[in-house]
Amino acid sequence: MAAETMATKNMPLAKAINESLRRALEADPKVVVMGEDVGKLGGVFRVTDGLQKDFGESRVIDTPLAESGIVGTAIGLALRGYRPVLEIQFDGFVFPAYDQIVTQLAKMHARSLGKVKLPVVIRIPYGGGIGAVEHHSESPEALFAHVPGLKVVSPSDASDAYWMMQQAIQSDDPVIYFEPKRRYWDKAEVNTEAIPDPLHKARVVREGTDLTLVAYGPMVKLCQEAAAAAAEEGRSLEVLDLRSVSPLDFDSIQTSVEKTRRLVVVHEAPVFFGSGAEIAARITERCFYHLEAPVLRVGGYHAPYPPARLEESYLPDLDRVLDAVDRALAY
Amino acid sequence: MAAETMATKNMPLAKAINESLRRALEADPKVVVMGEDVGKLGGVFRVTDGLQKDFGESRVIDTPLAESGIVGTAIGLALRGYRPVLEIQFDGFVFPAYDQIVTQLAKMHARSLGKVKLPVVIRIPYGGGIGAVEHHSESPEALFAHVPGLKVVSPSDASDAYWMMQQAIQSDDPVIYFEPKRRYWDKAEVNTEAIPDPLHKARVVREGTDLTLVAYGPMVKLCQEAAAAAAEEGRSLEVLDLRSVSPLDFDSIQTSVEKTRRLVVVHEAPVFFGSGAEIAARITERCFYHLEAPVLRVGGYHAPYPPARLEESYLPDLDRVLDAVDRALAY
Amino acid sequence: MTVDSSAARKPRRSAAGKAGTTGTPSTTRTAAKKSTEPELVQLLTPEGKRVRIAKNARNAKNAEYARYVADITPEELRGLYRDMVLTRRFDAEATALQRQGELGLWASLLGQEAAQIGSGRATRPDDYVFPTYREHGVAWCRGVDPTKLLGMFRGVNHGGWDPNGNNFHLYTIVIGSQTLHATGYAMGVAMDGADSAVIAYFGDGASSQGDVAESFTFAAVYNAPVVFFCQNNQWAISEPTEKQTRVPLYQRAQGYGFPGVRVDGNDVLACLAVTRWALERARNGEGPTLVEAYTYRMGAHTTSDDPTRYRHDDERAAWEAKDPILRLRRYLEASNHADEGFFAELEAESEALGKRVREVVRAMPDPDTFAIFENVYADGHALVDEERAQFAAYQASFADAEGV
Amino acid sequence: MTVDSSAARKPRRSAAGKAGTTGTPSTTRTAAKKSTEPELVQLLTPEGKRVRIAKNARNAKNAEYARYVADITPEELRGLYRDMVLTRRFDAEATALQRQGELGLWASLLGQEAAQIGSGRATRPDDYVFPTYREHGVAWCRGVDPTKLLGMFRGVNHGGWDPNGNNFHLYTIVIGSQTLHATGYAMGVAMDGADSAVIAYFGDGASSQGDVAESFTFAAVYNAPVVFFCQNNQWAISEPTEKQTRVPLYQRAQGYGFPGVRVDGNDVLACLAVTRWALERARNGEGPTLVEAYTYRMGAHTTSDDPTRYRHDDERAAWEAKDPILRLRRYLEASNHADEGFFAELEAESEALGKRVREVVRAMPDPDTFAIFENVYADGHALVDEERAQFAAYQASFADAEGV
Ligand SMILES: Cc1ncc(C[n+]2csc(CCOP(=O)(O)OP(=O)(O)O)c2C)c(N)n1
Ligand SMILES: Cc1ncc(C[n+]2csc(CCOP(=O)(O)OP(=O)(O)O)c2C)c(N)n1
Ligand SMILES: [Mg+2]
Ligand SMILES: [Mg+2]
Repeated sequence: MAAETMATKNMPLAKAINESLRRALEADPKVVVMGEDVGKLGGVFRVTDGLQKDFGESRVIDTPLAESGIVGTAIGLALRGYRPVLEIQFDGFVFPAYDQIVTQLAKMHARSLGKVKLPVVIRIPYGGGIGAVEHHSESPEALFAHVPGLKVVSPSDASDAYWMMQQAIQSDDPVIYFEPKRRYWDKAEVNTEAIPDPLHKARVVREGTDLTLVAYGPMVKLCQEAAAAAAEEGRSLEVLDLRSVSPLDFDSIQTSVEKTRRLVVVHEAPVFFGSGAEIAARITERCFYHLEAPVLRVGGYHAPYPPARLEESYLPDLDRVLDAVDRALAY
Repeated sequence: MAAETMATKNMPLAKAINESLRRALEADPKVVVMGEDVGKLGGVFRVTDGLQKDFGESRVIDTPLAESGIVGTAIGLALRGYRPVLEIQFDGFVFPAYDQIVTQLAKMHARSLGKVKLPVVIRIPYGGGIGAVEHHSESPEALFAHVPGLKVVSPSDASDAYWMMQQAIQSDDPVIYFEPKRRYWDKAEVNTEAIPDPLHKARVVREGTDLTLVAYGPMVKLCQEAAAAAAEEGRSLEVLDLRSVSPLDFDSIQTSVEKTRRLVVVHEAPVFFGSGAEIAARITERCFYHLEAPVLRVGGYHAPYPPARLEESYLPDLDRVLDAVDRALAY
Repeated sequence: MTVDSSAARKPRRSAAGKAGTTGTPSTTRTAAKKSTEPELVQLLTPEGKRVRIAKNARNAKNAEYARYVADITPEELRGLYRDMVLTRRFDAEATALQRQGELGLWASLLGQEAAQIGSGRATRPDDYVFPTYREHGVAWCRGVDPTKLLGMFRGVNHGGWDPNGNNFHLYTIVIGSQTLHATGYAMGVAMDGADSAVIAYFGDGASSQGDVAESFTFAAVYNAPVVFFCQNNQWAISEPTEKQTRVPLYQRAQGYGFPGVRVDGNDVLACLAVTRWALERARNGEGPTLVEAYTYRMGAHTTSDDPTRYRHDDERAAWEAKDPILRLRRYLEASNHADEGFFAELEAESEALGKRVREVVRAMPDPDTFAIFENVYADGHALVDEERAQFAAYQASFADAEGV
Repeated sequence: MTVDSSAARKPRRSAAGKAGTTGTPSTTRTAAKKSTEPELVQLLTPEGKRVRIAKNARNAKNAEYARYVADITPEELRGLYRDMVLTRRFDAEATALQRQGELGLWASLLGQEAAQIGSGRATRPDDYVFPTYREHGVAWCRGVDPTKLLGMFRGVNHGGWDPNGNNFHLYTIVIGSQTLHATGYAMGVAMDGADSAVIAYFGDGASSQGDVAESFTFAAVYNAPVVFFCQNNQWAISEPTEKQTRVPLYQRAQGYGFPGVRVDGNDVLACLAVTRWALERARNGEGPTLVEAYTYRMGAHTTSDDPTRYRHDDERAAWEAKDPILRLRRYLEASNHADEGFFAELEAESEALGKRVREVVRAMPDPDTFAIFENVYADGHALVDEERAQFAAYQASFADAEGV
């Protein structure tokens, strides 16, 4: 473990976002935080804990219970020069706001021929694995990545969570920031004086030679575990943390696949029309002569996210990832 | 041309849907048609022309201007035993209803462990090519196909339009029925006594040996034209009309690709995270050793649908399809 | 500043925040009523006294509704009491089961028993109910086995009862959605020429959702036989009702063209009366009504919530004085409508219910994993079939491996 | 039947469809007002006479607003007249250009000139306007070059002016969305401590959208300085206003806690006065106001529409008698506020405007095809860059081919 410098702190992912929001609120009076229960309560996951106390009710705003209203008024605030950071309480509750996101937020910069900019960040805790009730465990990122005008990112650890939030807020584009809720409590070193990677660049989190595993958000840790397990069987897996779903860093994936010649994509969202499809299609096109096996995908089934007692069977796990690895290596 | 029997009529695609709705309204008192301007006006494309006159205001219902309300109340009507057929006026206006579609309509059958069924059809005129203003030319089918619980279909000609509407209404599942608005005026023979193909089965509309073109809705005609043009250059293209986007008939695509060994997918929607991605990913997996070239995709760019004067450049056209064919054949 | 107050808006000319200082009210202008002490329909005081129905100004409103419970019998009153006690007991048991790890979550109705039992008992079997996720008392009135409510909180299903079994729809988690389903269902009832009515429950927080507004519009335009029953329990998780509206919620209806009424949500008699009235309106073809039951969520939002972060204990204490069960007990006792035997018997029944709930929940099996693939579609879907088969093969591969 | 009438609901006990027959109204119950002849603010009669501001019952309301235009000068009146005439002329020119194939579509404001000019002229330069797609008259008041409005209807862009150039946002096609943008913008104005105001335009049809309701809620809760200006032109394409509401739309505001007022939308003076009042309220920190301008869409919904399918000519004829331009002209003439020279000069100006519009539109170039890839993102996006490059190569391949 690196020694903690003044700028380096060990903290959970949720706290890293909190610190990042705090820094943004301090640095720029135009940054405002909005959402349901983000104020006194500090959010149901406490990601905004203490912010209203320190920055006041006009900077950290408890909104009416209306997601379309949250995004719609944030667009207006952005037009006025503000930089709103919105919280959608859970993945399954972003849909009332979908119209404002898709028809307004995503398109207004283009509609205005570049005259207006909408630097709006939408934070969405997403994914399963926490034993929650319906609508609290979904992974809707593909539904945003397909929409031109939006950027979609998802950090996998506290350090990225901190820095990617800084970058998302600084971006002049709307950014959908998916937070891997089951990793909220995972700790990592955060260096608040580091020079971060570009927001949309993938990162090799483990080097390997036999096969590439790509993932983002909550599945990165799983892929690292899978790579560790495979290593015990003498297989060298490379793990790529995509970090960004739109744009996708195809160059980095290509570089890796040209080396390993095999690719498995892992995400929680249903496989059908999911991120894995786009990655498989494009990487197959880019690396047609390099691939020894088809790109395989591990993800959710084409079924509504199941009740909690079934989520272990629904979600990709170590066995399912390793099974896909085996199948890819068998080609 | 087949001689017109009593059951066979030549009619435009829009009229075929109108006739199909009429038949359904006649056959089943539980069928109701709902939407903005579907009554006296008969819809902005006249697809419901004359229906309110003949079936009354309680069967063909002009609704308030609120898409979430339309879908939400239709769910309630379906729970009461009705079979609502909804019209969304244009593709770009389905998003206010997206929450009701994704979180309620798609999931309620599963949520109730099969106890309730929601036979709701949502008609959406979609796609470009008619020189319209913003939000009137989009192709959002991928945003529905990714959602478990929904079925997504799109006819390409009048006969399919007629029969697929019959089948969609008879289905006990919610069906998103995408109507290729720029083909509304294209005529074809409709045999109202035929035995139709299954709703979710693709159809070979032109046989060929060198490469397979797959499309649905408005792009089928374009692919047929491309195949005809290619034939003049001595290339034999097979054209598959998918008809259904969820489920996708991978078996039929596979059968074709095992023969032709090359595949190009064409749709109007943006390529990124579009149908082509899913088709490319799965067909590459299924036909890994058969494919001589990567699956290529022709579709919209990752940009909001442009103003009308630019749509020709945005949309797949003969040249772009043939260019992709050339590239695939060059492998 | 706009968000909390307008005092910071310096350049403003007149006193900020004071509504109505520009110009004067008029007939065409609809001025906002100030929300002070809520003016509500009450038939039973917190002390358990029947409100006099003399037609003086203050009580005139009560008289109109009082006739809907004028002939209520002691037995019926004991029935309401029993409903509330058993509901509360069930609720407490569920909370305990969550603490013990038997449930993943629980949304307690503590404090809202009168609103739920009063309204629920006003419904007829052929009426249809669309609840939120907290209507355990209404479910009780509809005859839904309470243990069925626990499946979704245990995580074994998303709703474990047949909605058509008791005309009680599944709990809906996406706030406000069900008000549109209720409205559509009510449109269908009217199209069928039936004289059933529909009742949609929602919360004070939900009142802000566009779907709820759209349901008001559809219900009004189609004159649908639906009662919108808003339990204003003062809180939407951590947000007080002032974050949703600046006037009493029942007034919302007026702008949509149907009546709204505020009732003491801790007074089971008043809730019964007002809901009967609203349902009768629906049956009579008079269309929708909004009922705001003014009540209080005495517990946490759910077992995941920590209300001490956002509200003071004394608030709860004040509401405890208005406890809906205590209130009716006082009345029953004072009027000699119930004797000690009744209370003792109920206590025993209550214990038995608790025991049964515990036993059923602890025995509740996990669903078969293949349930993931069931009921996704009514008519099937090729991909689901394919994935089910793959899953089976994958599962089998472990069995094989273990079998070796 | 529910959808058209409730007469078919046989089992109902009492007379169907009659509101309020169950029970009697009371103080807590908010009864629906019946929509009969609209009661509206009017300062200029259809015959062009100033309404007497005597404080009798019928006219009391007018008096309150009259003071907002009490000191209006003949020059200002001529200015309003000129605005309306030029706007109508521009609109007619655009309709003609659509017929000639120069535009793909046009949404005419014919008949709504007074509502737009009256309200538009009430705004200050620092105010911000969020229009729908029909606010050509408001755009005119804001100083937006009218030819800029035509780009989106010609299909060369989705909005061709800089919203911040004149504080006039782009036209919004998704019905109702802009009311939330306006509300958010107004929240920002208040947060800045500025005394500007915001005005959001929307139609009678739009009033049904959940977004509009949510904007009312946000505006009320945050006391945002925004005026909701609803042009009730009686139609949402083919649907009459009764398909959206059963009470007058201005009453909607009351349930959200702010005032609503109905104004004669064909009376430019009344629109000016009422909007000034509402904007003043906003500036004074008194929060939102709903103004319903009761007017009529005299033309088709758009050039694609055929109103003969759903409405009678005599309806239009009746509204022609209330023509906003004629009305002011009569007043100007009767009061000698304008002479023939003025009208003649205006006619010439009108002609010149028409000519300029024609010329500009005909010369309006198609955008460069690469514009597809521009402004998708402010900070760029790798995929857009890649696709742009591929597109360029693809385009170049034709040039090469042709070059050979
Ligand atoms: C669309 C949506 N947004 C957010 C949530 C998260 N959420 C669950 S309950 C709740 C508060 C609801 O308050 P209220 O309507 O007053 O009902 P109560 O819980 O008080 O009974 C919120 C914000 C949700 N379930 N659905
Ligand atoms: C969300 C949405 N649904 C449907 C439409 C199609 N549409 C365009 S204008 C219109 C009617 C609008 O009526 P109203 O709000 O009264 O405005 P008006 O056109 O009368 O000015 C409809 C249904 C749309 N643009 N947006
Ligand atoms: Mg509440
Ligand atoms: Mg209108």
